[in-house]
Amino acid sequence: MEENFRVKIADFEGPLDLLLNLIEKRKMHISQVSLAQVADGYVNYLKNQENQSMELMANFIMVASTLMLIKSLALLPGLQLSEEEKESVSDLEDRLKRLQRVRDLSRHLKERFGKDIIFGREEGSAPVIVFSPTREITLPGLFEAVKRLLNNLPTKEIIPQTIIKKVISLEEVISDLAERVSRALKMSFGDFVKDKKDKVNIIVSFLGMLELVKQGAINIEQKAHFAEIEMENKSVGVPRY
Amino acid sequence: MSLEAKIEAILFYKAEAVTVSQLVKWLSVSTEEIESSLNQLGGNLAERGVRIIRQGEEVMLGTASEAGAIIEQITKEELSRDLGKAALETLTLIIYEGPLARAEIDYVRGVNSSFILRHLLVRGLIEREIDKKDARRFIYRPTLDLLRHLGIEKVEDLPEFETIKKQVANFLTEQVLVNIEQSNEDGTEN
Amino acid sequence: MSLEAKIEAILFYKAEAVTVSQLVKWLSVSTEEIESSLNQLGGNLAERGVRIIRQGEEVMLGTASEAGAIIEQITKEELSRDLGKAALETLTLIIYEGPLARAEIDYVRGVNSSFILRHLLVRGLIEREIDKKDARRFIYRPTLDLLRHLGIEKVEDLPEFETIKKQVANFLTEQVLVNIEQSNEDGTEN
Repeated sequence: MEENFRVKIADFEGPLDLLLNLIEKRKMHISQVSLAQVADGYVNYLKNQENQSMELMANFIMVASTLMLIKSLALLPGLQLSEEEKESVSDLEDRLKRLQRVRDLSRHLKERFGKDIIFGREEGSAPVIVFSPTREITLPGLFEAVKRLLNNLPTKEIIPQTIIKKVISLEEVISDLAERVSRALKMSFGDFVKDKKDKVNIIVSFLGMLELVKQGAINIEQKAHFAEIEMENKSVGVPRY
Repeated sequence: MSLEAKIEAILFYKAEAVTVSQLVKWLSVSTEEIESSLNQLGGNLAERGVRIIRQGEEVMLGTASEAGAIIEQITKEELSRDLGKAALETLTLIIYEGPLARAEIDYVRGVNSSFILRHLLVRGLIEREIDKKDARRFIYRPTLDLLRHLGIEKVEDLPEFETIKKQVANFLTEQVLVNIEQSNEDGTEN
Repeated sequence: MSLEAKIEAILFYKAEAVTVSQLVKWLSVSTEEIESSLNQLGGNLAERGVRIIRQGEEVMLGTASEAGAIIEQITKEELSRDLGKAALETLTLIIYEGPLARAEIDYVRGVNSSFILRHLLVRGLIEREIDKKDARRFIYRPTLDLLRHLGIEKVEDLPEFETIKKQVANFLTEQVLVNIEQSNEDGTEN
């Protein structure tokens, strides 16, 4: 997806759909390895979305945080994950596999739906009409029923508070993860993202940093700020992120 | 699939009698073939719950006469049973807001209403007619019998008629917006 | 008249879904007798123009799917053929893994499914009922109308159905805990 930044988020049905597409595009199986590989593509994709609703982005960002875990783990096998983190990693894998299976199976429905329809009897084959009211049908009874009906009218969906809370705590997750990575690497991530308000940008920065580690571009002995590390390295140059 | 089975399917589907020449046309076979398959079908159905009824050129399927008593009993029982919450709500919607098309009723209730509408029709509580604005669909309204039963002359006499009508009407005009969201979610084919 | 023939007559007459317990009541026989007669009837209709369609407790008669093209010629009904990707996936989940609560559908699809579920409910392709295991939420399952549109007489007629059901059953025993957590967190149903 890196090749096409103009693809809109609305073209995908949520984060799992996007991830599955990224993996299938590369003809890979669902695994931690393939997930780590498509993590950058996924986050890049998120970065190029504008004017999206909070709820929509929240779903995507939650998955992004799990992808960061997976990528960190792929690059730093020694990184300790909490039980909850381990679970979110295997959870993501399971959900993708299930979604993939559903998608494969859905072709059976697609092939059949509306093709050889089974018909019930034609309308109008109803029995003879006899006026037969019931004792429920009184003015007060009907008034009660219409009140109930009005109460049950669907309302616009409100974003569940839990999702918002999870997204807000994402920053903590990142800084916590960054701290653990940097302890391992003896460097600081905090200053690097201090002027970045956008959560997606923080994720991008983090993945960028991991990428630099992978490419051996960061001098892990250095205790300075990220910017200085970056300048020290001529081969990689300024991160594209 | 045998010609006999095809004829059976058509006769089952059609609510009214079908002529032999209609069958000839729909199935693109000769009158003789239709006649012989009808004979065969008649023979095969002889012991069953559904039989062929033939009058001159016209054929139809009907229940076996031996089942008459049980069917009468079921009809009576069905008609004496209470409507239940869902049917009562649908009826109320039609009284307050009618005439309404089925799509509108389904939309307000959030579920498919075809069975309930059929039931209300059979009980003579509502009636339907072809929608003048869209000839492909029916609109449903309360019967005069129902209004009389309620002791009112016109729907405007219902409690809080104006207020309630307005609330539902507001909801229905919002329909466009919600439907767009639905089709966005539903409409992406790849 | 045999019990089988009586059932056939009732199903023909009602022209809509009837539950096994309704048949038990109307015919004053045991559930086992109804089930065995339904089986017999199903077997006898296997090669005919009319078939039994069954989903859970509900049965109805319908034309053979092989006759679909013929009936289409003569029907005035508006046929629905279009299913978007979201609708297809949600229906697949509900058929192969259902009945399912919304939280579980959301979990697998990774998005909020309330609009698509509502859309499918209104189209009559799924129905919902209160979850017996958790009265605060609904579970969704396929309707006879969905089977009709797929041209199948029962869900088991779908390819890979048994295999997947088994896989899901095995998987579910492992997943129960996760799902309960999930629904506790996001379980707001509207």
